[in-house]
This record gives sequence, C-alpha cells and structure tokens, in this order.
Amino acid sequence: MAREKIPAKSFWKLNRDLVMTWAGLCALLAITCTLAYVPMGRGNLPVSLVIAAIKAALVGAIFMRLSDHNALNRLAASVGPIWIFIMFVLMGSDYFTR
Amino acid sequence: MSETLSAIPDYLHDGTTLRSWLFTTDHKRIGILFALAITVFFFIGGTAISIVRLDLLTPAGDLVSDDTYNRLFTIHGIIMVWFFLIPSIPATLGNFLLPLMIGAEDLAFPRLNLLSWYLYMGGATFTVLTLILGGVDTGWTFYTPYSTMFANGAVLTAAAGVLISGFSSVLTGVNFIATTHALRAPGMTWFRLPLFVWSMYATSLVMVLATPVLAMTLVLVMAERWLGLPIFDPSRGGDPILFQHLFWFYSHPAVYIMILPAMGVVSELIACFARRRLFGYSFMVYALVAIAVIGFFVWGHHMFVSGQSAYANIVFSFLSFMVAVPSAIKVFNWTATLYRGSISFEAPMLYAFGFLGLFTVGGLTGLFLATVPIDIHVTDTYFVVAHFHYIMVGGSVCAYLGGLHFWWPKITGKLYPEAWARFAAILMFFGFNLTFFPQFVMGYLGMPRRYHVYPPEFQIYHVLSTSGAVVLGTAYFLPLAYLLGSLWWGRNAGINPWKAKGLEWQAPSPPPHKNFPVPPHVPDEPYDYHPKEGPLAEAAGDVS
Amino acid sequence: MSDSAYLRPPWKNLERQHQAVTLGIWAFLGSEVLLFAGLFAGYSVYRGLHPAGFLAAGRETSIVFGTVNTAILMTSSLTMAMAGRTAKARLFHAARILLFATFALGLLFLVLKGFEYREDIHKHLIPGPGFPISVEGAALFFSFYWVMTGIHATHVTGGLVAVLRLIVTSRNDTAWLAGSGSQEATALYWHLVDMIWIILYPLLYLAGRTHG
Amino acid sequence: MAAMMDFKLSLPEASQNAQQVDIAFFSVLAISGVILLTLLVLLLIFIVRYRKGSRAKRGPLPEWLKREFELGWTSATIFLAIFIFWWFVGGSIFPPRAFPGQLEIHVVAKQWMWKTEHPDGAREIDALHLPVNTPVRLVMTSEDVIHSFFVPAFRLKQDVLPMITTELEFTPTELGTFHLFCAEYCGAQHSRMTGQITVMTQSQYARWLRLQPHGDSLVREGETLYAKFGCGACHAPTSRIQAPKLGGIAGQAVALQTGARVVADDAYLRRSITDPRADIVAGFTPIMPSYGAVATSSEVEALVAYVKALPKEEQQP
Repeated sequence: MAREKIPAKSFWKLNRDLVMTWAGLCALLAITCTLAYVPMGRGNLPVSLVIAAIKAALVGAIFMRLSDHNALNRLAASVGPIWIFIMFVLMGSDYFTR
Repeated sequence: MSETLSAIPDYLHDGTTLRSWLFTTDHKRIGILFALAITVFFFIGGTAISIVRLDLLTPAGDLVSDDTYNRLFTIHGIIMVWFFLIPSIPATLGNFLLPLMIGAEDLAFPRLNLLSWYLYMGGATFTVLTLILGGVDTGWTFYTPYSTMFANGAVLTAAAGVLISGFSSVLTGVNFIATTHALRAPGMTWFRLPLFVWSMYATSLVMVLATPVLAMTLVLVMAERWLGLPIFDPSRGGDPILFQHLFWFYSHPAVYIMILPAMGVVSELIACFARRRLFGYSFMVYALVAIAVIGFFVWGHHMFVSGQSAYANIVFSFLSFMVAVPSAIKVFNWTATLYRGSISFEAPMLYAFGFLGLFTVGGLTGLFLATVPIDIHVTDTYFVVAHFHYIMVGGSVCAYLGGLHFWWPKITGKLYPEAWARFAAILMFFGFNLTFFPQFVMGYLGMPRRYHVYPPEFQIYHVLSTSGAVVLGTAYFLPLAYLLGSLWWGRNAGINPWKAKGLEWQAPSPPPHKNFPVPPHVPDEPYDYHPKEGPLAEAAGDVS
Repeated sequence: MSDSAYLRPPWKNLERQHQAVTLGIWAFLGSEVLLFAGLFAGYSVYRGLHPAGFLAAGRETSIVFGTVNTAILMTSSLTMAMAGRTAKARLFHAARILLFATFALGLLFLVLKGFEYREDIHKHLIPGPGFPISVEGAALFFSFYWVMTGIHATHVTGGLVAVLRLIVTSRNDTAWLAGSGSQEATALYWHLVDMIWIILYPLLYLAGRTHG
Repeated sequence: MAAMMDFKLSLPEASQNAQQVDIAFFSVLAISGVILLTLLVLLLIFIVRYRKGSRAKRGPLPEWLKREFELGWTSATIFLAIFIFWWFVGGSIFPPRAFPGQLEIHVVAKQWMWKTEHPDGAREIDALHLPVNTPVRLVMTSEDVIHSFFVPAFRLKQDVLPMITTELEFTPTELGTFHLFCAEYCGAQHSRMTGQITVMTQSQYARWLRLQPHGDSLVREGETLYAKFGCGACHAPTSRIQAPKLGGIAGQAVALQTGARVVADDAYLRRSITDPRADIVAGFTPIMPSYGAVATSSEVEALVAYVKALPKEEQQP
C-alpha cells in the first residue's frame, strides 16, 4: 500500500480534541503538583483526589471515547467505579464506627 | 436432513489426536476438558475429607496427627472451592451449553476460552505442587497473621494456584458476557433466554467483579509472607481484619458463583420434567440478577465476631436478610411451576427435587446466621459447616449432577442407565442428610469447626456424620461408573430424548463442530411446553 | 481490501465482532478496576489509621520521577488515542508511527520507574531492617508503594506487549489496524493503565508535601 | 463406646445472654420449620396430584393471578425478613458500656493456651473461675495469631486479636463447669486450645481466690514495666523533658494538637503507648518512640492498668 500523504492541517483537525485534552491533562498535572505544596491542612488530599478524578474522567470520556460509545459500554465502564464505591461504603461502615 | 447430518462429524469425532483436543477452540471440547479436570479434583478433595471424617470417628483423633488433619481439611477446602465448585457448572455445562442455548456457533472469543482452561490447569499445577510439598495448613480462608507469619506449609504455592485459576474465571466471565450480548440467534430476545443462560450471565458478572479482589488479596498475602512487607501484620501497624474484609468481599459472592448456575440448571430441569413453562419467568430473571448484585453487599456477616464494629454488624445483618428474599422467591416459583404440571420422575428431576429440599434447608439456616446474636453462638461451629454444605453440596453439586444427567445424551449422544441413576440420586439425598444434618445439631451444641480432637459428648454426631459420608461417597462413585460405562454400552440418544424445549435440543447429539447445521431462528417464548392451538403452533413445530 | 477479511470465527458480521470485542474489553477493564480496588481500600484504611506515618512516608517518594512519569504516560495515551483516530481515517502510516511513539513512551516510563526504584533502594525505602522512617505506618505506606507501582508496572509491561503486537502484525497488513478490533481493545487497556496511574499519583507522590 | 451414650441434646443456658440467644434461635427455628414444612407438603401434593398421566386439571393460569402470587410472596418474604431482623437483631446488638462493679478479667491467648488473670492478680491457665450472678467483663488480646474465645454454654464468642483488644461482657447465671473453646483456627494444636469455665457461688469464689498463689497484680506488673521501659524519664512529674503527666489522666478529657478533645479511655492509653503519634497532646512535640514493637500485648495491658492506677498529682508551680 502506498504511503499516504496528509496535509498537516487536516491532521491537526483530525486530532485537535485529543491534543486539547492532553493539554488539559498536563495543565491539571501542573496544578495538582503545585497545590500539593500549598498548606491546606486536611484539604490537600481531597483536592488532589478531585483533580485526579477529573483527569481520569477526561481520559475516559475523550481518549476512551466513552462520550460517543453506546450506552452498554458506558454502563460496563461505570460498573467498576460503582463497585469500588460499594466496597468503600460498606468497609467504611466498619472502620468509621470501630 | 438426516443424510446431511451424518456427513458432518460430531465434535467428539472431529479430530481424534491429543493435539486436536489440547489446541481445540470448540467450546464443547473445552467443556469436556474442564469436566475431566474438575472430576479428578473432586475425587482428590473427596479423598482428603474422607480421611478427615474417618479420623473424626474417635474423639481423640487416632488416625492422623494434628498437623496432617489441618492439612487435609485445608486442601479439601481449597480444591473443592476453587478447583471444583467455582468452575463446576459454568466451565463445563456453561461452556458446552451457552452457545447451543442461544443458537451460536461458539463463544465470542474461542481462543480466550482455551486460555481459560490453560490458566485453570496452571493454577491446578500449583495446587498439585502444594500437595507434593506437603500441603498447607491455613484453612481455605488464608486468615492473616496465621498465613503470613506463622504457618509452615506451602502457603505461597497454594495462594499462587488460587490466584492463577482466578484469572481463568475472570476470562470465562468476560467471554460469557460478550457471548450473551452479541451472539444470540435471530429472535432470541433477552426475555426469551433460558434461565440457565441468565444464570450464566449473572454468574459472569460476579466472576468478573469479585475475583480480582481475591487476586489482589492473595498478592498482598504473598508479598507479606515472601517479601516480608508489612501489610496485615498487627505488630507493624497492620490490621488483620482488613484481610477479612477483602477476602470475604470475594468469597461471599463466590458462594453465588457456585449457587446461581445451580439455580439455572434446576430451572431447566423442573420446566422440562413438569412439562410446564416456569412460573414467573421474569421474576426468576430479576431474582437471579438481584442475588448477584445484593450478594456483594453482605460479606460482613462472616465477621460478626471478628472485632468489626457493632454498627457494621447491623448493616451487614440487614443486607443479609435482604439477599434471602430473591432466593426465597426462586424456591416459591419452582414449587409453583409444578402446579398443574405433568410431572415425570427421571433421574435429573430427582436431583432437582433433592436440590429444592436441600437448598431450602441451607437457605433457611442462613437466616440463623444473618441474625447477629445467633450467629455469634453458631459461627465457626459445625452449624456453619452444615449450612454451607447444604448450599454448596446439597445445592450446587446436586444441580451439577442433575444437569450432567440431563444433558448427558446431548454431550455424548448416549443414554445413561435410568434405574441406576435414580438409585444414585436417592442414595445421595439420604447420604447427604445423614452426613450433614447431625452437624447442625452438634454445631448448636458448641462443636467448633476445624477441630481434630473434641469432647466425647459430640462423638455420636460424628459417627452419624461419618456413616453418612460413606453413603454419600458411594452415591458419588456410582455416576462415575455408570456414566462412563454408558459411553460404551449406552443406547443412542437421538436429538431430543426428553422432548425438551430449548435450542440445544435442536442440534444433533452430539453436536457437530459448528453446532447447528441450519442457523436457528427463535419464534417462541422459552419453555413453551404447552403451545397454543392453531397455525402458530404449526409454525413453531416446523423450525426444528 | 475488504475488512471482512478480518472476521474471525464464530462471527458473521464485522460490526458485531467489533461490538463484542469492545464490550468484552470493557468488562475486563471493570475487572482490572476491581483488582486495584483492594489496594485502594487497603491504602485508605491504613492512611486513616496512621495519618502521620503516611504523610511522613509520602514526602520520601521522588516527586520528580513521579510527575515526569505521569506526564509521559498521559502523552502515551494521547499518541495511542491519535493512532486509533488516524487508523480509522485510514492513515495507516501515521497510525503506525503513533503506535511506535506509544511504545517508546511506555518503555521510557518503565526505564524511569527503574531509575526511581534504584534511588528508593539506595535510600533504604524498603520496609524491614534499616528502614529510615520511624513513624508508625510509614512502613505500611511503602508496602503499598511497592505493591501498587509493581502491579502497575506489570500492567504497563503487558500493555507494551500488546502495542508491540499491533506494530508487528500491521507491518505487512496496515489495514488490519482498522479492520480488526485489536487496536481499539489495546487502546482501551492502555488508557486504563494510564487512568490507574493518574489515581495512584496523588496517593503515592503528593502526600505530605506541605511539611518539611 | 460408653462415652457415646453420654451425648446431650440440649446445652445449659448458663448466662443471661444464653437465654436470649436461645429464644431467638428457637423462634427462627420454628419460623423456618413452618416454612420448610409448608413447602414440603406443597411439593408432595403437587407431585402426587400432577404426576404424569394423572387426571388433574391442567389448563394455563391467568397472567393476573400469577402476578398477584409473585407480588404476594415477594412482599411476604420481605416483611418476614425485616421482622426477624427487627425483632432479633435490632434490639440486642450493642454491647453495653463498661460499668463499675464488673469483674474485670484479663485474657491473653497464645498458641495454644488461654491465660486469664483476675483483678487481684490470681492467674490461671486454660481455666477461669467465676462467681455466679456477677457481671463479668473480659478484656482480651492475643500474643500471636487470631484466636476466638467461645463458651457454648454462655452462647458467647469473640475473636481475640493480636495487638488489638476486644471485650466480652456477660453474667453467668448457672453453677457448673463449662467448655471453653478456641473457635478461630490458629494452627497445629487449635483443637487442643480448650479450657474450662467454672462458675461458683460468690462465697466459693472468694474462698477459691484466697487460696490462689498470687502473682504480681496487673498494676504491679505495670509498675515494673514502667520502670523497665524508663517511662518515668519523661513522664515523671519531676522530669525536665516535656511530656504529658500521667497521674489521674484516665477518664479525663485531653486536648489534642488537632484541636479535638478525646477522653483518655483504655483504648486511648493503649494507642498512646503503641502509636504515640496517632494523638498528639496539644502543646507537646511528638518525640515519644512507639512501643508497639517493644512491648507485648499483655505488657501494654499491664502498663495501661498501671497508668489508670496512678493518683492525680499536685499541680506543679
């Protein structure tokens, strides 16, 4: 098969949303790394986890194409986090009341 | 049609070399490979526990040493749970029947299916290695810190065996889920699926979501024992109860990996031999899925005396009562299916009746264990041992044998000897009750489990139990003998000896490599044992 | 040229085969998530029991390696996603270059992780005799550090093998990248490994940075 | 064989708790019995009446009737499950708080024996003597693996964990000798880790106690350990090193660095020894090393007992 020729412009157009997402991820990485050095007492952990969750959601929605996948795949993708939630809630019912 | 059939070799004769078996991607052959392997393990695990039961005839435990006793019940537990019960129905009957029942050629990922078998065998190799190294004495539960810091057995190889075979069950689950979604024949809508398929689907969910947690727990145990990393060790800040949470997060749902498929099998048997559509089909489906999901919320009822908080005890107790509801609904529906049926009593149906009685006793005694104050008294006693054997042996093994007899004509093309089979089924029911019912009584009286020596007042119950085990053991050897014998001497079964509904009975017996010579189409509701009069019934008759 | 050449038994329809592969891989990813759930749960419980130890230990991990590696893995995710996009646009040559980039970045991640491990070992950050942090719970942190990063590195290695397979198989048959479901399946797995690292990063590298 | 004739079908109810558990047990047994019996009778009727070839009527059932049945037994089952939960679990679950006047017995489990210690220092191995009708509180810990303290006659069981203290509270109500079992598998001689609980009248118990050789009481043992570990170097009232003073601290509210206030109960004292940095007292630097790996669980218990016995000191100027 012949090597395809692609104009740089259409190549950019094809991948623009992906690159933007990547830039967003890098920005969030810089923010979370910086914020880790800002004393917030107990606030540091939740802040870093929320940023991590946003990053993970970006990867899931854009890179893993969950935003344009069918409902079944989205359901399958949501099962893991839901089950982790169940695990934490029920284990918490022990550890928070020991 | 029959001429074209005879031209295509059935799956058993489609290649006869060892290679054609070991590298097969045919779901039916892989089912057979699994069946062979689990049968071997069933009898290894059975031998171990036979020695234990003989030893328990005397209160002083005169037959084997303390250490040997502990290794025997441990290997019994590990083998029976992970190398027999977990793969029993899904990997053998499930593998064989799932594609047939939905009208597919094979599972969605045939090579992945073969990989499942090799992973199982990899885990099995480690388990055999554990036996060669002298066994392991942690109990199948691997509780820390005993397993990580104190046990001297081959904990690492035992844990590795379980870990590896766990991946086999994850891959089987993934395969079944994708197959059920994507390979149903035209007309086979979700609510036309046989309940066995639904039960496989629900089981797969549990396998996929629970097994990895066990895998990671075992990795942590291995890291602590082998690499000396502090993880559960309380003297280095760890929490041994954390292990129990993680372990039971898998191991309670694992019970549903064993019992859901059994429920699926029994639904097929009862519908066929009562000649009646299952009562409340959609409720049966919801109940299966509900059990699979709620089953994840109840693991803490194994830990009422562990030192877990009293609030957690209440939460888990309540949730455990809730999981009893869908199970009860299933029992009611099976019973109601018999109403206005036309019941015949072939061996598979006898196994189904056995299941119904034994599972109900197992389920009802579950109520005792969900009730915290009662559980505190009877947990870690023979009451619990009896309870879970009623579920796993009375329930799952009974259903497995019932299913094996029911589909034996389809799997092998031969009929088994009916009289022997009925005798074995009845013998098993009596042997089982004689073995395990006395254990309820001695459990309530305080006989702790995993005891090698015991106070003499419990001896009568142990003697009863051991004598029952002799009967039960005989009842398990009988099918091994006559089923194997039927391969040579059995009469040819024909396509549908039971006149059962379901797509698998439209394929030849045994089916050819790609199952259906003509791709099937499904116009009917499931279990359509009483078709309506008129042209519709004619049309339905034409399809087969 | 027809993509139906990539039909595998028992499939009759390529689109359905793709759907099944994607659903299967999503189910498998659900399983993978639960694999790490046990580690997350253990980490959370112990962090709750020994907050001081976890903060003291968290300071000792190498934030430079951790952050750079996060960026590398996110970039590899980008190249992987772009590879899928370009393959779908039938720009197979570009897709293969992007797969090479993904492979190289993944390998770089592992190499840097190796250097980081060497530094950790040099600082005796292995629980046991000679472990330098005396605060209770710090050793537990490092148990989880080693197990979490170790299991994650195993997954990266598995991902690299899968990416290598894409590169090798598409060498003579570039259209295979779009025709079979393998590229998409591999990509989903690769992104999940990235996602897990994104969650591990604040747990292992950002704890306790405000003190000392 | 004579021993086999010795079997019992009932178990003494030798504590207040035992009666409650038995009521629950036999109530659930009755409920289950009725359910099982109904089911078996129905099965039998259906099997006979609808056997193949019988002349029973067989037409289809109307859909609405089926749905009524489904909803009926679903709601009945849910109701029954909630009822059993509410009736037998709801009320009886929370262990009562410790109260004065309880006989506090310390239990240490190790492979494969039970060591018990009475408040005045009398010690027993694989045995425990108790006065009847006296509230007892067992404070239990293990020196190695997980064990479980199980007395069937009391219907009580509690896991005994290493480095963690668990408690059991009960009141023996019946005289006699009862089995003590280890119910959590703990290794080779698990089944030999048994003992005897002897419940005596209160005067018999007093007499028995007097006749025991008295080892050091827990407080005295704690005093020795306090000196051995050099706790006084920092904690003594005269010490110049900054450390919280311990006299009379037990039961008091303590202000922590985080701003929280906690009550210095047993658990707090234990934690402060094994994991001093868990709760740092306001105004102090966390310089105390952890004694979690140095002191055994039973030594920690002795230290806690000693600290609790320290008198409140005069305020230093």
